[in-house]
Amino acid sequence: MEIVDLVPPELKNNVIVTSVDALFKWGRANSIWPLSSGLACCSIEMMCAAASRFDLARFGYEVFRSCPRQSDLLIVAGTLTWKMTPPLIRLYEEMPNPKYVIAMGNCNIGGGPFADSYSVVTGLDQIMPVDVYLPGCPPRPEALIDAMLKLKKRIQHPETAAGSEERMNMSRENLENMIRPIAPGKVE
Amino acid sequence: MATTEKFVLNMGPQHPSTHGVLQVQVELDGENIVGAKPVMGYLHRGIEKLMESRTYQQCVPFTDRLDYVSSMNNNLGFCMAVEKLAGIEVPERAQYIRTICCELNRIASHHVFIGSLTNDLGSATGMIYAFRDREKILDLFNIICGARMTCHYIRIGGVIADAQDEFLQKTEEFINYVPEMLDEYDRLFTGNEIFQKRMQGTSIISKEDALRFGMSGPNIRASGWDYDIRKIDKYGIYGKLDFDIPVGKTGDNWDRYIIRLQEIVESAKIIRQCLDNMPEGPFMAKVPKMLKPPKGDAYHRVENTRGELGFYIVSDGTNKPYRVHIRRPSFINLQALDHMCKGMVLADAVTAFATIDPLMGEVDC
Amino acid sequence: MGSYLEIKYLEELQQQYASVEFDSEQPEPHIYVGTEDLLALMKELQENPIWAFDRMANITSVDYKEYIEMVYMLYSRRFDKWVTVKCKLDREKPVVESMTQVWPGTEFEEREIFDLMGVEFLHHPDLRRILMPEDYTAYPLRKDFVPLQPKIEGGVLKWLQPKSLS
Amino acid sequence: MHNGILYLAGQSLKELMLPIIGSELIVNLIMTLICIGILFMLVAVSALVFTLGERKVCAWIQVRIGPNRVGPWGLLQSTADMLKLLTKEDIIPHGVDRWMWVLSPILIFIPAAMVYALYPFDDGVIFADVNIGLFLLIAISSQSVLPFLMGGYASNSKYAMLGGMRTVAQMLSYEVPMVIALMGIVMITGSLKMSAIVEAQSNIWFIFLQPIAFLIFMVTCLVESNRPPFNMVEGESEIIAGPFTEYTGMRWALFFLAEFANLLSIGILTATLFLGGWQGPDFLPGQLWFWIKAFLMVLIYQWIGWTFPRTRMDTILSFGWKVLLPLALVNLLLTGFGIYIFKWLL
Repeated sequence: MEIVDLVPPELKNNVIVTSVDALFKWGRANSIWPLSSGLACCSIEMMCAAASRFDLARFGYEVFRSCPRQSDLLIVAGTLTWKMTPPLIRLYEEMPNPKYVIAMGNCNIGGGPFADSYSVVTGLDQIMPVDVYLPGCPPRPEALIDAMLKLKKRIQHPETAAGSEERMNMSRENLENMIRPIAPGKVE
Repeated sequence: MATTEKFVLNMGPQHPSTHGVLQVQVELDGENIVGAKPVMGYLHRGIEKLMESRTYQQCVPFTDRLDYVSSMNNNLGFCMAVEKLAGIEVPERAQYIRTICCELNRIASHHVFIGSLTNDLGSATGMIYAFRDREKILDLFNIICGARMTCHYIRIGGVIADAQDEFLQKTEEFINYVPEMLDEYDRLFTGNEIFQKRMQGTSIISKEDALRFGMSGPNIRASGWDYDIRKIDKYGIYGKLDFDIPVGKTGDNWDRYIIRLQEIVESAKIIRQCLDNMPEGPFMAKVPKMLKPPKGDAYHRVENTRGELGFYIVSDGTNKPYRVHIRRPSFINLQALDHMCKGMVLADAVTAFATIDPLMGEVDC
Repeated sequence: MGSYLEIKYLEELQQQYASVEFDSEQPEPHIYVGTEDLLALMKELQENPIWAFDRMANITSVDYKEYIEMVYMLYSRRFDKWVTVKCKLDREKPVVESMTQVWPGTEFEEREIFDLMGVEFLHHPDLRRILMPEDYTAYPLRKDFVPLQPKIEGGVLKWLQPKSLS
Repeated sequence: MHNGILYLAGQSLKELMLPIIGSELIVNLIMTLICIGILFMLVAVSALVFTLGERKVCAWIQVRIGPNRVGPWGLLQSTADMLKLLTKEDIIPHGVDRWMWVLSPILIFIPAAMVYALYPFDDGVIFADVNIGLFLLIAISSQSVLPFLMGGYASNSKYAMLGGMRTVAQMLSYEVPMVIALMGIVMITGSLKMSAIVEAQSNIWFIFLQPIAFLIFMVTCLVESNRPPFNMVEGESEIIAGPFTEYTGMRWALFFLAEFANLLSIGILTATLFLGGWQGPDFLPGQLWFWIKAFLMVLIYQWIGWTFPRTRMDTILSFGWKVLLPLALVNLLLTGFGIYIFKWLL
């Protein structure tokens, strides 16, 4: 959601509104805090990206929060199995908006080498909207940095990735059906 | 007498200290642990089933993804099992290169162990230092096969490419760097009072218990058994090499950590001997493109970083294995987790997860 | 690998247990045993000092379409010897004694075999599915396995029966 | 009379306003408001600076570079973070104790900012130079225990509950040795007034007179402000984010701000109580000396934090009660004897 969407239509092109919007986008794009959640092989490369050689910190993205409530980015690093899917959806749900997802590794893009397995999800975008696809098995840390910079570009200039909106909406609808509804006022 | 209520704390599958997607249901009484039940399967990809529909050569990349931080050792285990089944003789140079790569990978894997252990103990700096040194080994793999983690370098019958002079030279440089590296670790955490205090005397596995749980690898050696497949089976060229097996005394977290540090030294020793005695010759045996081993079954075990890794392959005479079973060391080691956590406090449970060193790719297979 | 076992010991075993057959031609001797003698044989192999098989190196099961075969690989650290024990099970209703009574460290492996191959173990302390979700009904490692269809509804994973291959 | 630069600036501002406004009461009121504004600015700016500073220091210790892309040398990094946190969705989970949950982050920020009123930044520059200064300071800062427990309890999460309980346990037990260690200073100074404590160090700093108390104070400071190696509150590898586990966006940012306000706070406190505050050789103004000392102490605290592993809960408590408390008492006894002997010698 952008600030521009919140204001009445006649103010949409107002210079103050657009400037504030641009400022907030700048803030979001430069401070993406990933959730330190790793599923498999790719998570080791994710850790390498944060370590001293590749140093994700240079871009301000090194604050790996261990709690989904305080993170902005879910890097799904590694093979996603059906058994892991409900917890992962729950993690995604716990993250506050605006939130982003990077599908790291071939397994998350289309199943990778395990595509014909009985327990592997063939493609993360069946479950949740994916912002950036990062191929590789596993992708190198440089590639992860590149993916995060692509994400930055996407946050600052959403119009550059307009083509994928339809696909994102499809996954959002899927997600709506999958999440656990919480009845108001009822405590589990 | 006042009684308190017990409560179950669910750690994982997403938890910063559970090394991937291990879920542990910890039953707590205050901060004291009454029981810890591991729940796994969140990374079960069905590799054993998938291998049944691939040719033997195509199976090797799957083994990379079993224990993904020591992929060379996994490649070796599978390839040696197939070689045993099909009766393939591996050239000597290939065996030397294999040994160098496996031992390098053992060091790299212990780096991940040290990194995740120190990170779980709350010192992120330790992790960064361990990963910095691990990069040096990954660079070597990058030179020799072009991949950093999932190498797929050891193939059935040998290795896929010869070791270049650059690789051998840089390996030697790395081996010379090892004492300096360990010295730095000593100053940063091994010598740290807090670090020692948290590790010593916690999560003890006695000698009998280690055998009872069927543990292997550094975990059983920390409990006092000198059980190392490299020495017992003398597979490959390990019979010709001179190295020691570090053995612990008490079997606590501290021993499990120190043993891994000592293993780094031993691995460096092995690599140096291999570099000195490297023979010339072919690096790949003549293996038919369509490999059809005779009917029968074979079991071969190697000393993986985490313990005894075994491959049981049944062949029905076609080019695809009829059944592959993998004896995964961390899967079996994980049985001791409940025993290790009982009676400890919550902070020690985290240390126990780290020192038992499970890797979920291998546990769940 | 370990050296050969002495044939006379194996012959003694054969006299003791009716269902034991052995094959010493293999690189590691194979012992074939019926389900009724399995537990007693294993106890004998572990406890008798002439064997001293103190490690259960590997447990697995193979689906041979007509029957399911349990494969136990024992290793003796003292004598550096190997033996493979095989036991045929009925494919429709595979039931076998749990080895946790002899080697407690086989608990997870037997749960895995129960999970993936569908072999039931008697006297197992905690026989549940370990790798697949609890409500999974098929056994993936069987040769006639057809994968179930996963479906997530309301945050709960459900497995639907596969569509018939028409 | 006082001669700090800030003090003189304040006085001249006062003299400038007095003829314009006329009433001294109103001028004093305006001056007070300005001071409050400056203090809040200080807390907010210090939090911004220290988030970046912490990441840079951490990066240097870990042989990395640290943030350097956002703005020159990464200076705008924390601004971007704050902007982002401002615009995050505000989630109130089901089952929380709403009032407590909402109040907790606000309440935690108040004591963290309030103690700044008691710090002598320069000669005569102190917002409230009350004669029970040190006592008030400890009283205020110990109030920060409650919001942790509130947040932990109200979140209705097991991790948050554990974190809250841990915080309370460790902070309560370390107040005792801290107070007793500071008692030595009070005995030497003969006053609880903060400015008097600084004045008393014009000849010799208390770090030389009270070395044991200094060490005890450093340890207790780390515990009280939940810095590593005593960051049980946020022991990521065990209890995720402790009492803040369920907080998002700006609410969590308040915890974050309070944490960094506390970091600067312990730096200032150590500099004031043991390193002579704003006092120093004349070639630099007192204000500068003050900040140099405070930042040096902050750097040392960060250094300790980034090289040590985390301690265990039971070890912390037993260390506090069994080692630090007797040590502080012994220090108190020695100080008493020392003062007696000193007087007798004179």
